[in-house]
Amino acid sequence: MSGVVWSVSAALFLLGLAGVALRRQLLAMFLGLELMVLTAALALGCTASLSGRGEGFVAALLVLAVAAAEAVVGLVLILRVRSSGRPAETQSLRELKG
Amino acid sequence: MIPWFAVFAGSAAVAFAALMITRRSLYSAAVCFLAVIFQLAALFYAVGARMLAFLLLLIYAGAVAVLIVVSINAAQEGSEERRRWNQPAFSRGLIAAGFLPPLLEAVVLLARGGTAPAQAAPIGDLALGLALFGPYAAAAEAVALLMLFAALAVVGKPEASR
Amino acid sequence: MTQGALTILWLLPALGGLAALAGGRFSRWIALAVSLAALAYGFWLLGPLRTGVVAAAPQAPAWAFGIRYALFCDGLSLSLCWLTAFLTAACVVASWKKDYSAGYWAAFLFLEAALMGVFLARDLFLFFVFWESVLIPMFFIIGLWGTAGRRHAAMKFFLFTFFGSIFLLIGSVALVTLQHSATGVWTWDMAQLKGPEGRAGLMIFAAMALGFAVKVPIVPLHTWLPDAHTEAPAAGSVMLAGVLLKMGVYGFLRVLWPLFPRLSWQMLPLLGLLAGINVIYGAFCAMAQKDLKRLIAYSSVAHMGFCLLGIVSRKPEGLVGGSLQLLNHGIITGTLFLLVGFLYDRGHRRGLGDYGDLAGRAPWLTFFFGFTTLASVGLPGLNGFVGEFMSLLGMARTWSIMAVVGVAGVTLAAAYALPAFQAVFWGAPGPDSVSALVYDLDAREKGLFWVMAALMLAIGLYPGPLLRLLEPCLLGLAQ
Amino acid sequence: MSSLPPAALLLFLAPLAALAAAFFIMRPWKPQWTHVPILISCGVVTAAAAYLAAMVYTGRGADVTLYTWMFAGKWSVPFGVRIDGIGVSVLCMVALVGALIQLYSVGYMKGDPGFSRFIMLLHLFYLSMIGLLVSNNYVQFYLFWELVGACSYFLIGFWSHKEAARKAAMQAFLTLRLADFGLMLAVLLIIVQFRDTHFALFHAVRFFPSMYHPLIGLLILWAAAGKSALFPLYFWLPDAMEGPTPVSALMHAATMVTAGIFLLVRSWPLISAVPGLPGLIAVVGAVTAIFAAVLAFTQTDLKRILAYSTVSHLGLMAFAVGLGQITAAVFHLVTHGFFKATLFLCAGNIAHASGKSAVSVSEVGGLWRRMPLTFAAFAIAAFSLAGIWPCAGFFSKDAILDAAFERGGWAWAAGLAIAAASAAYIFRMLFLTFFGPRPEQSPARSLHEAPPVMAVPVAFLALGALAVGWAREDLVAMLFCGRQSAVAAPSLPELAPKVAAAGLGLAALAAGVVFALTMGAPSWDWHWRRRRPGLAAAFAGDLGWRRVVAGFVARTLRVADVVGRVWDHETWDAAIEKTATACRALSRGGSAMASGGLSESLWWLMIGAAALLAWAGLR
Amino acid sequence: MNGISSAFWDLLRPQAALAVGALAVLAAGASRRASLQVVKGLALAAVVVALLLLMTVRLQVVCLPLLRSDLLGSGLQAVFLSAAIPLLCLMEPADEVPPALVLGSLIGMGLIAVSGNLLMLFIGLELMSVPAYLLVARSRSPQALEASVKYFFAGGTASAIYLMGMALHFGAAGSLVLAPAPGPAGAAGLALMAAAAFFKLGAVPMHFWLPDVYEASDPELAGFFSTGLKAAAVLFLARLAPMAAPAGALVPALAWFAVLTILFGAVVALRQQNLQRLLAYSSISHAGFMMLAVAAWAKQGLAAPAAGALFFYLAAYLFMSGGAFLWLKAAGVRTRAELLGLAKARPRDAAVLAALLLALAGIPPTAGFAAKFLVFWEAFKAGLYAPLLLAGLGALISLGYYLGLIRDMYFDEAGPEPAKAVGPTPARWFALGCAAASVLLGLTPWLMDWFRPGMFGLRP
Repeated sequence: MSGVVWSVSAALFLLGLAGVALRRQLLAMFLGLELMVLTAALALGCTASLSGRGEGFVAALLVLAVAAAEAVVGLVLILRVRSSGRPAETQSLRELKG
Repeated sequence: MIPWFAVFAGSAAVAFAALMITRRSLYSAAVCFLAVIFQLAALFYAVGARMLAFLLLLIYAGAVAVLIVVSINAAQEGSEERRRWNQPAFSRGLIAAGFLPPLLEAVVLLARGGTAPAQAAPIGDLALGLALFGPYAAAAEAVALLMLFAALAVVGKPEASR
Repeated sequence: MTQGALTILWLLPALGGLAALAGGRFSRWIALAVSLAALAYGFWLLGPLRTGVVAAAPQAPAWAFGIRYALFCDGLSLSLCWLTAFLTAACVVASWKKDYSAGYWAAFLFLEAALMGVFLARDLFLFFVFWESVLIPMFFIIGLWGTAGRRHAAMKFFLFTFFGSIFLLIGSVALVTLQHSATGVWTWDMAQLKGPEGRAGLMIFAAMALGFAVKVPIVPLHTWLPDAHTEAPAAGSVMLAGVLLKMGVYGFLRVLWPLFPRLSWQMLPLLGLLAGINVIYGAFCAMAQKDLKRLIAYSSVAHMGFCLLGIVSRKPEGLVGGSLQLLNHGIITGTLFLLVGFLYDRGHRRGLGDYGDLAGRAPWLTFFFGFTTLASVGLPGLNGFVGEFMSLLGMARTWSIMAVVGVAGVTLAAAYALPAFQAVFWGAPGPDSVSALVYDLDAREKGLFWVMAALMLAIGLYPGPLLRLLEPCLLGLAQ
Repeated sequence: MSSLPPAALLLFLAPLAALAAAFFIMRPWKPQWTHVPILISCGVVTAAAAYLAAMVYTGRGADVTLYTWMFAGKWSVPFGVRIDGIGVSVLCMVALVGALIQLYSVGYMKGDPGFSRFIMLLHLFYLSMIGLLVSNNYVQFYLFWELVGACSYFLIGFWSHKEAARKAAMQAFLTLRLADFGLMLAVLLIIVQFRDTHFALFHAVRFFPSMYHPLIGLLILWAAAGKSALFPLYFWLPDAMEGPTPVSALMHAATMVTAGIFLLVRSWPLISAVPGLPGLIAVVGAVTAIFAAVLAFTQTDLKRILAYSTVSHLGLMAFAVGLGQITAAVFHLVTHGFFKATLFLCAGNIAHASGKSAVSVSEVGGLWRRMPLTFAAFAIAAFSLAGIWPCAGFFSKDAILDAAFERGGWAWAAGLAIAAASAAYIFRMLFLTFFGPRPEQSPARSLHEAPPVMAVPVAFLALGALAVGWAREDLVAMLFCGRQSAVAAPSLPELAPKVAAAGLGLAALAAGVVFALTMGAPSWDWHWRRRRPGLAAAFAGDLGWRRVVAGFVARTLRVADVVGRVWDHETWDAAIEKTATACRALSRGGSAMASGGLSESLWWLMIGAAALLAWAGLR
Repeated sequence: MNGISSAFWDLLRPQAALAVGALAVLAAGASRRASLQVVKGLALAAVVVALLLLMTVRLQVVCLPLLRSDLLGSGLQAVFLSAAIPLLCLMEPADEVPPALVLGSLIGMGLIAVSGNLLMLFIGLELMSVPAYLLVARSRSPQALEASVKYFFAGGTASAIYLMGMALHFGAAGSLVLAPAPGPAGAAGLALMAAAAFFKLGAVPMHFWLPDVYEASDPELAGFFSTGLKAAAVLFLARLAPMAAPAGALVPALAWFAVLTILFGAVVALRQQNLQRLLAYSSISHAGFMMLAVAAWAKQGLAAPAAGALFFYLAAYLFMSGGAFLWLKAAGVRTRAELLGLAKARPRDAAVLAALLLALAGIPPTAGFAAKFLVFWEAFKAGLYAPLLLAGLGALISLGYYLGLIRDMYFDEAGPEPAKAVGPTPARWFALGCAAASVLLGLTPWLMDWFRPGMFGLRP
């Protein structure tokens, strides 16, 4: 069972990473980001329940809560980018460089 | 013996995740994201962490995913993406595919009388609650504060756009 | 001589510097007063030194990591402090007429304070702090009041010396740590430190020697010198050549020789060879220069080669001769740079071809420049010869081939110094020469040079008192 | 014996006092009177020298240390005075000749703007020469040796507006420095070898040759060759004639150039201990003498003839030392001082009268009528130089010829050749200058006899050139009393009549031949120059030796340029500067990496995490 | 409150004060009556109270599933609390939110300081970062939003990587306490967590967010980031260091990343024209030195003097870098071209910046030198010879731009557009204070004695 859990979480983590790194739209990257955090929560929760230690559950739960908070901030920022007239893509965020 | 239920849920999650990052349109990505959440909840359930499965669905599917869909909608007005959403053929199929696996799982669970196929002993939900407000109170408090400050993101207009 | 007495010696110019900063119009008077006071105090210290109270035990408690504020003073340190004080006073007097801002005078006093600190420090960490603090005032002196290429020269000077002092820092840290692992005591006191044997000792010796070599300068690491000397203001070049170069050789004498007695003696072939190269390379480079200040700068490289020859030989004559040559070179090159400075004030040019036939227009300037050039060339009877002869004698008794190279260096000295003198003061004025602008020295400048000339003649003919002062502290290092 | 005779102190104090008075009082107050204190000091010094000579003559020398000059550890160098036979005899000549020449120079330099500077420099040279003669150890000797070199630089280059004078001064000083390389190294090796540099040490003790010994001897020869213009390093002396004539007379005839020979005589115990060295000195001396005599014969400028004649006679003295006859060498040194100074001063009179600093042979002729006194003095000195009987030169040159005769073989032949050649060129000069003007010559109208202040010193010196020879026995006696030398220098050989006859005969023969050549109808002297200009040019260029020297100087400057400009500035310094530009290029590359893209920064984040994972996995 | 023991309260008193302060600030702001000055005053009071309470935290090691405190933790807590003081004084917030966010970020840093558990560390990290994203978004520069989005995404990814590391660690060790986890999974977990720590510090391959954020945010905020956030990031790394399975396993990686960071930061800063971006790269270079100090500390088995060196470096860095940013605010200078010939126009300002730059460069009489010296010494004691030499080279390269700025100010004539605007006077006083501290602190590096080296006992 833990083999399945770990392989799923590894796959999902890598997909999340790919999503963040490859996609151009900010929202798609954001989805990738959320996916990575969910995967971590998954790994924590499943390992906890398989190994019988309660600490993992608390961690998983709190991670979900933190992910939710992060989501709020992320979406607000992305919408601000959109409301300032620029398309919500990485190309529009190129001014700071050097 | 192979935990078929967990394997099915896991592979579905991976499939939808892959689909999510490859879809060009954001709406379909959001739908796939929802599907992934369901499968993760199923996986939690398979492993015996019923409370987590339930909380995941409650927090994520309920709040965050909706927020994401609304944001995608807000971020796309006037673009050609919105027009494509109206063509039923394409996205409706996706929605159907998205919700088929949870339906099947629900049927299996009901058939098995609500217990997870794997025989892992579920951790008491009471223990989780006690831990949250016992030794881990500081962490819970901190997360609450974090939620508060995250909410401040919405308050007030940034100087730049004024 | 209590710690307090020694602290005054470097604290006086430091506070003087602060006062000069705030002094505004009076800062040049403050600078003059403080530098003369420091000189007088330096001479007064001769009394306690002579009565045998060489180094009072440092009272400061052992603060963290064994670093303590400890000073000490013996013949060598005191004479170098005299040199610093004397040259600073000379610089103040020399740049009296120029309308420099308060910062200029303060920078010189801070420089003097830092240099005094270097020569008095007994604690290796304190030595390093003073060693690096010298860079800041010098950086500003070259950069703010230098000539055209001052910006580049100031940066090059600072970076070069900083490169050296990184190795010095790592070397001293290694030394102290290995000393701790050997004896279990954290101490940075030069008297108690002993260099480790074997490969580690060699590495530390090499690192610290590199740090000092940049300052001496030993040839491959010397390229900062011509630029810094050429671009610095006249008084800046005096301090740069007069005292800053001495810190390197002082480092060898005070830190490396006592800490690595056997290893430094084994390193004789390499160090002797480097010193010989310094002499010959410096002489040939000087011959090729077209700019008067660059020529004097390269001549300093050659002269420091002589000091090194003496000190590396580890014979009493060599050590005392090398140390005496430090003072002599300070006075001679200091005077030369002052003279070139006055020439530059009048003609605003430094090229050899830019002047010509000044003998008629400025007889006193010609007389003093000729006199100092002869001293620089090592004419017996003037102070240049005494130091060089004793250094070469020391080396002759250790490694005679290097003595032959040294004597060849003495001969080459004439080959670059006199053509320069002749091109500027005797030669026929070229088409674009500015000799017309040159007028003779005024009373202040003549007085300054009479003091210098008297010193050169006195040390040249009767070096007894200085030798008696230097000898006791150096005999311990002889092999 | 150890008490310091007050006269010795006077030798130093009088000139110092005079110089101080001149520099600080007379120069600002009344520059044209600066010669007064100087001449007084000359008188005092001459008197002191005479007193010391008398003292040494009666057998009382002195070797006293005034104070310790340099010291470190066990080694120390004193500053002292040594009055012994050799020193005093040369001292007398130098003091007297120097005084007379300084008196002469007062007249000669009367109108010159740098009059006071000249007088003081000349007196400083006078002081350093005297110091050299009475110093009692090698280091102090080296001090005065270098001081003399420095004074010669400033005196040769006195008329600094003249390009030739400047070049000659620089050449002279650098050649002397090259020679001093030898002496300084020799002194260092002596200290390393014997731990002490007193001359007394070398005279008293009989020592065995050691490892450094031959090297010390050779270096001393190299130094003497430089200072006394022996063969390899003689070329600076003829050019030094650019200086005013008193300078040429005092320094480049009578005193400074003899310092080299004096060094050889002083270090004779050292030299004699080295097996082959005296022979080498003899050969060098002979070669120089003959070579210079031939060149003297072909010169056209008066002073350059005398310069080459000085080189020739210095070669002769070295030849005498080489043969072991240091007494003969010293005797010849003294007599040469007198007659060569006379010749130079006569040339000076002629130049002064004609108003030009350099007088060539074609501008004189038949002067015996207009300048009788100068003619008389010149004739006496010429006879003395040629070694004709009544004059001093005969006795000293004859002594050397006797020594050569005893050695026999090549030495005897060389001696005769030198005698003949020197007679030849001096008589040529005598005839061309004073006898009937040749058609090619065009003497200046204004030539007249020199004023008394210049004529009197010339007369005295001519008298000296005549009489000094007769004081032969007294001089020999003086050489042997005072500080006895362990290495007994042989006394003067008896005047063998046969040798004297041979010498006189040759001289007379040479005079006749030269008279025929110069005064004869087809003025041979000018004739061969027109017909063979190439040969004339060769002789003018010292038979190619000047090209060799010029080549050496050029090569040194080229090496300096390569080291200074190419190595140091263009490669090494540029390399260090390039590190700075390399840093800036790296910096441009580094900041370009930050392309501002969000995805790129995430990629880098993943690469970093992967690297750390690899590291954890690897270990 | 039965579950929460008294020790629990001992450690969290400063954080509690900050939380109350934050709520008070929000309440005051919401009531529309209180002016912005009052709001800032309240926030400042909260920070001061937190600092005072910090003194009362008993410095012994208290071990709960979540919390643990030691001297280094409370020492650095003092550093980033005092780093916030100039920020709160000088910031001109549009409304009451930024002060609250600052307090929030401080709470996060406080949690990192006292956390003994990986989960607590993560929550502290997030609580520190989220307000930081928003603070950057609220800065006045036109690119503020862009910087904050970049910061958010990079920070989010780093947190996700940290979480994955934590999960791996939990899989291997079975508990989230800061203890080494056996096996390859533990090592992989630690590697990922270290990657997140490197990101927060701005170590080189993961540093690209830092220059953009520092350039876009207001000077005083960038100052707070460079001192406060960096101190917390170092603390975060210091918490991870003892978790290497065989003691000091992480050290070689840490040392070589440190060297890479020092050299890269120093070299790239040479050509920067925007002063805040230049100071950003210089802070990256200094982060390298701090990483070297942590490596030396870990290599010597968490020896106290090394911890002392790390603390002193951050304390000195607080004054140097914080002072430099505050100077930019005070002098109203943005680009390097404006600095040309400043010494003649404004000698006092130029002198203050010169002192700060000399301190940053590490020239002897200044605190910068004492800090670098202690790090050099610890690195040598830890046997990191090659990294030490390269760090020295980095210091030499960093001279290029520190002295370059001084050269521009003193040795050049005024450029085409000399600096005209002058910032608020309190900023000038803060900058002067920082300059004085960074010089005087150098003269008495022996301040360490006051910390009684033995005190830095950090047992895992």
